Amino acid sequence: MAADTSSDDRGLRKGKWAPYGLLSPGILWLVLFFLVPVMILVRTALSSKASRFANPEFSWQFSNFTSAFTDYGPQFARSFLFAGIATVSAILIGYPLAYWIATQGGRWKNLLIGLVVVPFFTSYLIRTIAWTSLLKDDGVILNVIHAIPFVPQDFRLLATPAGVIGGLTYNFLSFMILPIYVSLEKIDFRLTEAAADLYGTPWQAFKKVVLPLSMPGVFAGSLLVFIPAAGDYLNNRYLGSPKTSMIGTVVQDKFLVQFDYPVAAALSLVLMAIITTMVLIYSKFLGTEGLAV
Amino acid sequence: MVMSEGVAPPYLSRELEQPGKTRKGSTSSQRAGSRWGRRILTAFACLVYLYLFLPLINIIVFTFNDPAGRYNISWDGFTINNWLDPFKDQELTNAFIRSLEVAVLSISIALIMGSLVAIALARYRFTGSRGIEIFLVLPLTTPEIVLGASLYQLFLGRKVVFGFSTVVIAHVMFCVSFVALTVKARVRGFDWTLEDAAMDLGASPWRSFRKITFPLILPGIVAAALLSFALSLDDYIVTDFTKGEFTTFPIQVNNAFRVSFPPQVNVLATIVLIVSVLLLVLTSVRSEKGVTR
Amino acid sequence: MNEVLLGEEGTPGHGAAVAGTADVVIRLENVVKKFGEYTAVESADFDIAEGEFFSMLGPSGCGKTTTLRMIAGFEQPTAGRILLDGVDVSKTPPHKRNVNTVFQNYALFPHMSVFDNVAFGLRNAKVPEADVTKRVTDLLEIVRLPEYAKRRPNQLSGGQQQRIALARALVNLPKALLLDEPLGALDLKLRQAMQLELKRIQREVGITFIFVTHDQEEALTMSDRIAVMTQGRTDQIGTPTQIYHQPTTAFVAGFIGTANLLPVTVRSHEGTTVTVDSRTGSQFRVPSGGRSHQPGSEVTLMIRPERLVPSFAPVDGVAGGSIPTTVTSLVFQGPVVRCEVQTDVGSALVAHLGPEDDPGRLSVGSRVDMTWAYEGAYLVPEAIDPEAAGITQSN
Amino acid sequence: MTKRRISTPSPTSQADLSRRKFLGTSGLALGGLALGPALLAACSSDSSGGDASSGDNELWFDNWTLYIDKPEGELYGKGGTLDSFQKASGQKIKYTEGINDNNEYFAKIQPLLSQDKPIGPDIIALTFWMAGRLTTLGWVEKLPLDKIPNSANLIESLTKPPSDPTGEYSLPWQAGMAGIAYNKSVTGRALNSVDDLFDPAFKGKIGMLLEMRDTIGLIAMSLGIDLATPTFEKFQPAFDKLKEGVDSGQIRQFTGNDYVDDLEQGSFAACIGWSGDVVQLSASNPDIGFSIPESGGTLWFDTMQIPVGASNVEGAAEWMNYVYDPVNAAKITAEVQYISPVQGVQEELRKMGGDAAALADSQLIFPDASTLATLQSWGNLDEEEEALFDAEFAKITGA
Repeated sequence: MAADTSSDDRGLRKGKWAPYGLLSPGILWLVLFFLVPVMILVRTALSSKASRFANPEFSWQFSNFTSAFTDYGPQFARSFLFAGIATVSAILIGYPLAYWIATQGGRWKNLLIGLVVVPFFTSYLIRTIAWTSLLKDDGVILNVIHAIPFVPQDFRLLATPAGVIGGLTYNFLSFMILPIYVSLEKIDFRLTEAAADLYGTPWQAFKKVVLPLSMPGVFAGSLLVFIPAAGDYLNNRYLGSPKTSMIGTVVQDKFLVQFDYPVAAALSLVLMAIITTMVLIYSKFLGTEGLAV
Repeated sequence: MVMSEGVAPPYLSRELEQPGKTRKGSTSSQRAGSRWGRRILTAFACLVYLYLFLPLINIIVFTFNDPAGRYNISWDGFTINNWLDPFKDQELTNAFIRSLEVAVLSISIALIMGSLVAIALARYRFTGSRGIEIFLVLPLTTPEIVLGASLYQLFLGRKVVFGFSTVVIAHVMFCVSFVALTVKARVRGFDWTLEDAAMDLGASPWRSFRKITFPLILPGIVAAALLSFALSLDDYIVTDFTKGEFTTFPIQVNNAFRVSFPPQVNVLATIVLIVSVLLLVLTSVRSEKGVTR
Repeated sequence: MNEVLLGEEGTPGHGAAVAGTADVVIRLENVVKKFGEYTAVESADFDIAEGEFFSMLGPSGCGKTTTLRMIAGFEQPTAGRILLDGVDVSKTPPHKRNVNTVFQNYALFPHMSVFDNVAFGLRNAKVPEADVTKRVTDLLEIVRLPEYAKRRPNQLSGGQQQRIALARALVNLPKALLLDEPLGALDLKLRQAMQLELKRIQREVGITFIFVTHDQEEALTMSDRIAVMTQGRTDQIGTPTQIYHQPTTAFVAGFIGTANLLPVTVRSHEGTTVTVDSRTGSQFRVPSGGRSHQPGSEVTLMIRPERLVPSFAPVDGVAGGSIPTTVTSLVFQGPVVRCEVQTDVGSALVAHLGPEDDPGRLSVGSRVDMTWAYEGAYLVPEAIDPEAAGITQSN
Repeated sequence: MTKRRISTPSPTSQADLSRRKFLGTSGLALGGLALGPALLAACSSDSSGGDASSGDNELWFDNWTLYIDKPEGELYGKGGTLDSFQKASGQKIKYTEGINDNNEYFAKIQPLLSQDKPIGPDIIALTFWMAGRLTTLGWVEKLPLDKIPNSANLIESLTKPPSDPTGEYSLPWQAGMAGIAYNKSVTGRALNSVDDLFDPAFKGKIGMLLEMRDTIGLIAMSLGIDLATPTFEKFQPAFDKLKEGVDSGQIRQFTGNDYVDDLEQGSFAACIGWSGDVVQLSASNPDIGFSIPESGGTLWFDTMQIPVGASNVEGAAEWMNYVYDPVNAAKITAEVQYISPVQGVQEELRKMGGDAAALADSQLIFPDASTLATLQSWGNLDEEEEALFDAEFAKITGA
């Protein structure tokens, strides 16, 4: 069989050295500037510092990890909670839009999905600052909300968890819409017609056919939203308050203000470990393909 | 996040896989279920677009603001002066140019290295390819703060001065994975026998790459380039850790926000926005033409 | 079935064939291809003549595609030589060989129009654009798709794409055209139409076709000569008639059509007649097929199903032999009734009975002697495992 | 003007040079593999390239933004202090605005100074407590006081502060006060006590500064804690009170200078703020008020220091001497509107007339004896204690 494989599989080559040659620049770069740094981070996380401004000494200091959990449990919890809520919100907002584009977009599909990407081309930071302007206590949106009866006068969005989650949802929404759209695009919608015969209502057909088939997109989108959201600290800086701070804020502060490198490294690694575990579970079941949007 | 033509990476591959089958799409109106269901869905989609564009509208509106204080956040009166002198804020303009330089250089490097990795993965079967694929995903799924922090630790205390070079290294690092996976997704369905066919018809390997392979994987590379350009231009967190005294546009905006937020920030952001929307419209019109049969 | 007979008898090996009557275009000299430990092609050794329609037939994995790819230049032989017009091209890259390929999936360039696809090879060869236009237009005429020049390949049907692929290869006037299962992707009706179309085009352009297929019927329909391959070996090369009626191995006998194979021992060989002993102790007289058979050697008796008739029906010509059997199944298939019987030693045989054979007199379980004419039997000069005796058919 | 500022390397800053050089040498040589090391090589040569730029006897001063007089917005413009200094001394000066946060700046220079490498600038202007830290770590040069005779003009209390008891390692640049800033249209009244910030009526409308010494300092003073000899144990009540304010939702946000906007917008009813900002803000919005709380405000000052390895100590001394001349100092004060460390500036401002003369009567620029009596400066925190303070403060602010 092997003899004929060269013509099967769309001409896939059996390379001896060529693939490694093609890979080496990129992979080497990643090894040097991703893998090695992470190793150094591991080393730092297991180090202790004699004094505040001394260089970390490697000493199997596992206590950095325990203190990462004991001291910053709330921030971890908040990071994952906020990122989780943002992810679910993004699904609820993004799925219908992706579905609408995929089914009703017609010849404008490319343009419509492109528009989803447009906000992405304005600086993330500037968009977030724009939200502070939109959401401020005496701003347009709040005035409208306050006009609604029974809304307490001190109701506000800035410096609240809602503000932070809203910012996270907004900033990473495109990452949700695109993979869902990609997976919906792959679906042959004649299936739903067939399914409509079998299940009767369109809703049933959607639930039994389209939704399951688009789940890979939803999963990929969830990772793409959840991961950056969990590590974010800018949304909290602009839209949050001390009570909404997330783990990213702590890591940034520990590194760049407090110089507590070992604990900061431990915190980063815990965050990375949790997320990597999620990704590996994901890729075990669904492969790495969906993550390349 | 793939722009314009064939947002879905599998698009290309599907067209290649199923010659002769025309793209489905004509009966789209029948798919979304009942007429009311469709109307509600369309209304919801419009709301989502509004949500996506609200901050952008805010940004654009505030390019015409004449702020009383140092912060261009409340409406104080109409002026077009900001547009007459978009580069008034010298530091901001310099930071903007530096951001462009970083982005252009990083994605040039990342595009080459990433595309080679993608071609190696899509074209050859070799031992370790599965491992390489997972390795490629890791930088994308590692929270930015961890990437930044680990690079910070790598460079810290070595013969390296934080600045342009370190920022480029960091940007290349996260773009390489991104390019590799995006291009790979587009190249995955590529029929490598096309190259055989070209050579069989007398084209040298280089000519067959130039005439056949390259034009066919170009949309994937362009999509990857546009998106990694956006990623690089927009990056705050990783840059924050690797910048030293160097400032990029987002960093400058963030720093500026502590003391002032000049309208020129909005003007520059709007310029980027306009350029990207134009690009989007152009490419989608072009692909629309290409797609018509 | 094809009428062109190029040799008296097909035997594997050199000169099987073309035997100097026509110019040799491609010569394979003991070509071997190994992928690591795996031997894809054991030894390919044959000539292909100018203007010939030559098929390589065999099950998947038999090495036929690898052989084709070596001729095209996509693979290099591990040992042996490939000569194109007498020049060793074993190490020449594909773009420098004057042979062209029609790929299994056509491999049309999706981003180019039909015209540009067909013109691709000419432009590579830096043919002046005016000539390009003329030759491409001519070729599109030949494949009967002149009005499709401006379309993109994915706007064409499978059969149309196939013809464009053909045109794209032929326009370069190659020394030989290599076709790698080109009809595999088409449905049955279209495939049959395309078979005739291919033959027509080949006659029209007069270029050597080397055709790879696993479909014996396709090979028989179109080829001047066929090389039957299995497990990297070339079992037999010959005209369709030779391959069908005078297979040199049990594999060929079974792969081409359906055959009843019985292990026999040569008793004596006199003149053109060989007397053999069957396992059941009966003796049969069989034509020697031009070979000499040593008494005592183990060989295989082959009888095609259409040659087996029940003893109550008239036998054409001299009787060759008869075996007592029990009917195990009768299936009406239109022109013939497929009748399966079992010999007393348990070998299953099949007979295709026409109306003249009066199949109505048979029923499942009835005893009948199956007989055949003297010239209806053939000796395959190869022993088979008694276990494998009986019906063999490729698909 | 403002105190905490933007980092804005000028086109000729170190990072910039290295970028040009990098672009020049490796161009767009996108050889892939060769590039990583090439980039790194470019980086490492940065360190030597950096000081080479100030090697031609140029004086490099790295300061906060908007912290010097800039005629017509041009940093080196005619009549500005930088311009007149260059003319008077013949010493070329390079002025950058690279400091926007003490801690961040420290994070930036720490890797180099800890390895005895020059950081580039000859003068840096960090806040007194950070200056004290650099002094303790031995990362700054002794000042050639004999070449700065004008230092005799300095207000005595600022010459030998607890952060630099011998006065040999730092000299003051500008000083200011932290107190309570409020928006009368929201509060409805003038505030003059720290306890007002904890008034439940303003729940969710109170801002605090990310600058730990100002925020904790004000609260500590309101609790009767003395700032001169700080220990973590002593300050625990202040942290507790702040934490309570955060937990109850009383305190909305910790900010840098951007409190200015929140205050004006009414997002903050009141907050801890800096004198200079509020002077400006109240000029355009009469609702904005500033008060030094009854329990006292903090007095802070930024200093000039010469980092170890600086290549132009002579020029640095010359510059310091120049700006400690009351005539020159007054020009800077007229622009930045903070408290000048130089005696005689008040008189010089009066001589200048116009707007500048009006500043001479501002209590926020020239606080009288009774105001000064209520101000306190932080004593030195040793390394361990400071780490405790920072960590606790970070926890409360959510980091």
